[in-house]
Amino acid sequence: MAKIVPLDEAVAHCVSDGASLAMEGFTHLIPHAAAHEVIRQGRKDLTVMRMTPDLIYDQMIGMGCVAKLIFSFAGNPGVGLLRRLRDAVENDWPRPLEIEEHSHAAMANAYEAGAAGLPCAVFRGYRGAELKRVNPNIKSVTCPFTGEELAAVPALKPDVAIIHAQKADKQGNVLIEGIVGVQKEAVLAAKAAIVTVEEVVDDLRGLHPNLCILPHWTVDYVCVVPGGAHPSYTHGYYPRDNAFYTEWDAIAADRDGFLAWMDEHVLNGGPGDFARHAGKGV
Amino acid sequence: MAKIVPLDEAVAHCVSDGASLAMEGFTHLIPHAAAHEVIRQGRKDLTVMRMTPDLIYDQMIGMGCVAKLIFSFAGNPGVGLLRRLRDAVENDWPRPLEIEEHSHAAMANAYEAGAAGLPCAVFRGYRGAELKRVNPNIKSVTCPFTGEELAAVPALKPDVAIIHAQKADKQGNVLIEGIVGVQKEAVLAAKAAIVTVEEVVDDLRGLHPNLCILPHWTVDYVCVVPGGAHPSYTHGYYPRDNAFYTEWDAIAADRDGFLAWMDEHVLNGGPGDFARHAGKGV
Amino acid sequence: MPEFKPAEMMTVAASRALSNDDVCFVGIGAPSAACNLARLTHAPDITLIYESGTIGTRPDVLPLSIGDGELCDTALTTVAVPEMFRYWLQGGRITIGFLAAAQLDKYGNINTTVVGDYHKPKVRLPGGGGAPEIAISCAEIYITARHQKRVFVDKLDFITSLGHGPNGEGRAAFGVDTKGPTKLITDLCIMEPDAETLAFTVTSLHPGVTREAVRDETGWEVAFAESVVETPPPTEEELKVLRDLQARTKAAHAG
Amino acid sequence: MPEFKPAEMMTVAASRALSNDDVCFVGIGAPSAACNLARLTHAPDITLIYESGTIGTRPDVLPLSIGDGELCDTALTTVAVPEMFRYWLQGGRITIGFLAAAQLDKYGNINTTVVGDYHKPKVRLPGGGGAPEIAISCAEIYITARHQKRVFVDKLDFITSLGHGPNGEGRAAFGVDTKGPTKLITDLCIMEPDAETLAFTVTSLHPGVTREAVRDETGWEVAFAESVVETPPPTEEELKVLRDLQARTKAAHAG
Repeated sequence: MAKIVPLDEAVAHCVSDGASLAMEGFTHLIPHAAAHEVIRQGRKDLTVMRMTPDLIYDQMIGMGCVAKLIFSFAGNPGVGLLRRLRDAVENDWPRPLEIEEHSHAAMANAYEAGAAGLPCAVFRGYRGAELKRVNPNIKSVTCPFTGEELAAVPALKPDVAIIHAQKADKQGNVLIEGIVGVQKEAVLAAKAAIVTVEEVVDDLRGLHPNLCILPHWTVDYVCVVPGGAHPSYTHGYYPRDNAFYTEWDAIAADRDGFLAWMDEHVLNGGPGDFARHAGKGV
Repeated sequence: MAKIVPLDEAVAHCVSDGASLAMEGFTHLIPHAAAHEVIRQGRKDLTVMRMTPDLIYDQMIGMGCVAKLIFSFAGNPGVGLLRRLRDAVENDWPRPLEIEEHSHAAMANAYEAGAAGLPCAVFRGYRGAELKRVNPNIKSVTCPFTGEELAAVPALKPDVAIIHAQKADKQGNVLIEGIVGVQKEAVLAAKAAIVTVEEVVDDLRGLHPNLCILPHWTVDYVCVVPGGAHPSYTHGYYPRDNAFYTEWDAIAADRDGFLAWMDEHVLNGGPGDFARHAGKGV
Repeated sequence: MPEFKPAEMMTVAASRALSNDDVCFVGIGAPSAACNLARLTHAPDITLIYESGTIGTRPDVLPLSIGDGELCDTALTTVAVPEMFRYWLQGGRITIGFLAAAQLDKYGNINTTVVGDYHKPKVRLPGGGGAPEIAISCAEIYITARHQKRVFVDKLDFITSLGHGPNGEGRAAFGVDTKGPTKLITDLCIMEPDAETLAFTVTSLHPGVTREAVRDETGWEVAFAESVVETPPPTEEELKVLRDLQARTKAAHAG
Repeated sequence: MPEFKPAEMMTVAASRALSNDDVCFVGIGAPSAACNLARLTHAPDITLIYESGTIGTRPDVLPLSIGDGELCDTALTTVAVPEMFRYWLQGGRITIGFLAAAQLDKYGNINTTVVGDYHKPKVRLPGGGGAPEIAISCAEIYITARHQKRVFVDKLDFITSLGHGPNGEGRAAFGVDTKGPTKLITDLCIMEPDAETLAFTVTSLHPGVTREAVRDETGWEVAFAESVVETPPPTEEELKVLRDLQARTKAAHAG
């Protein structure tokens, strides 16, 4: 059922103002090209969820696309804080940002529950932690056998999931390998899914029987965007551009510098630029 | 931490009378050689759990090793009923058998919960099904967000898990591939684990990054038993002996025939026979 | 019209109820034959899933068990069993679940657990396996069974999996919003639940089968739809593909 | 005694606290350096796990992020993130969890969420990430932090993850039966919780560090154990291996 289309078409079909959106990829395979497309199309009032908002949501938040953020770790890993996210939370710039904050375990379990069609996730968590006090979406259930109190959070069920993967076949079956993160869960939890891939190949059959594959009937659109994860990386294709992650700290440090960078690289860029970006890092 | 030892030694160390035991393998990789060893060592009063008791537990039940069975489907797949299990349930022969019966979904979720260190599993199940009435270990919890009532069953946490796998490396890291079933969950849910393998190789590193591997520190004993899954099969090594599954129906049809077969092939057999059994099927 | 056996008509009729876009949770036996017949004839892109974890499988011979190597060898991918039940079945991704029955009632409730009392059974049957959750999680359910009075009973000894409720009270009463059994395909006829009563009603009789023949082998009072059609007989192609499949299977399982 | 920096002493001291049999849940920064230094010196078979899903990883250079390709390339296996948190962390399989801290109190409770009020923060910090469940699920916790008054505070602005309780009431009060923080390793000293009060108490001073230096950089009244020892300085080998690792890392991350 997956259609292989250009990225702008897939985003235009799936992502509308006010939608809830999960763009996942745990450090690896972050769908940056797709996020740029969402920004270029001027989407507004989005609810975005991601364990690690990272540069990808720092950019979307800084460009004013986001009304609400659901997350568990908002840093530039190994580098520092996310300056556009901070500016939104601390100063309401460019608009107020509602946040719903969880732990990684809660978010991972909540995506898992979404994929499993459950209304909530149950796990052992948050004990002695203060997030419970400030997040009404952290509740509890009691084990009917032991009496143990367990944490419960609502399942994450985004309108749209967007991920990046190594490859798809011509039917639109998608292969993910390496650090697989929560992408399978995000796609299965979502009402619609877009997958950007490095390439389309004839056939995925005959590979190892247990690879992480999303069958074509779980994906709506497949878009070929070589390099589409840059500055994140694609296992087997190009490495993480750690230098860019470090540079981002300065780019995002002030509003004008950020806007100038976004204007040049995003508003006046396109998915076709990513092959070059990623190539730089090889 | 895994020690590579002969099968009889591993079973003698881990399995004592009255222990709870999960010997898993969903059609594929069923640890028949290990079950024969448990029978030969004369273990009694075991609580055994398995989604599909299958021939492996039909044999253990018929030989009087089992006090209690936790299961979800007690058939000889595609052939018929399990005649020794029926004789135990219907006629208490060779001893009364307590049963705790679930659905596949419940058992799979219960192993998953055991592996995840939770006291219970929560899922959408058993609606309109009568097992709830006869199994006090089926309860419910209410989703604190939607009010939906979900089924709950206790986590499965066996004293010992025994599985069969393709290979281990010299440290005792174990590779499972093909139909992977619930073996990873059974091992992680158990207090101790024995893995019989087709072979020990130098190193599992350098294979695909996302293969199903049990690190050596999650396994207590690795035992090399080529053919050890026969009449079940090992993906990449030998096929399922479907003819034997069909023959079993006649072998197990009456008590004397069954006992004679067990005497010849199990009590007077050993793990070394399995390579030959499996070879027959190739 | 080629000659055919009633069991062949049943399998062919079941296969015709499937389409290219279906995602089927396949049980062993007649369901497996029907699903693979559909795949080898009019629905080449149908997705077949077996509860052993194999997704998008295309076996050349029918499996004897739910987890024969053939299923994994020809699958698009194979997942762990807990994932199968959580993400794929409970996740609501299956369009058609196929169930067989040792006993079924007119509301499509099924017993595969015991004959007699649960605690002192006359016959201990295999139990539910995947059925209790297949019955509630798939978008709809097809049941296939040989039409026999001891199978098509007025009252079940035990409800292993939900149909339209023991008294036809409907599935909503049990908190279930999937359609449940929409077709019962036997070797004599096809039945579908009546819109009002939810009881199985004959909508199509297989060639040469009389209403009396159906009544004789049914343990409840059989209802017939206003217009009962005749099931088109198996085509030459359907029979050839089915018989080839069964011959390959028999040879492969002989060992 | 070779010359070394305080940060090097901290990393070396932390690495020495690890053994070959440990299974460590490793955070980025000082924990990652310490764990890999241990692996490259006295604990070659230590199991390192990063929350991105990499199990038994042996990176040649330190990762900048928790999910650099190097971690997966050198891992025994890499699992999905939900599995990592369910089977490996919550499953109780980790012996040592390593946490860093933006703020910590004398009971080892940690804040990495906000400075100021949660809803109107002065500084919005990254948040907990894996820490709330690392803190409760690992058999024990080591904390590493540069010893500074603004980090070692008397009262946290927010409790991101549990130590021995905000009032030192102990972890059982929160339904937690793991040991919690057993070592706090800084660039000045090593602290361990007092058996009675559960408050961090200096048990070892790094070479050349005075009690006053520790007091000056600690926001609570510092306790000293009855016998405070001097941390053995880094050996030539430890320093060489650590500096080589950091040099390789710097070169790799320059891009």
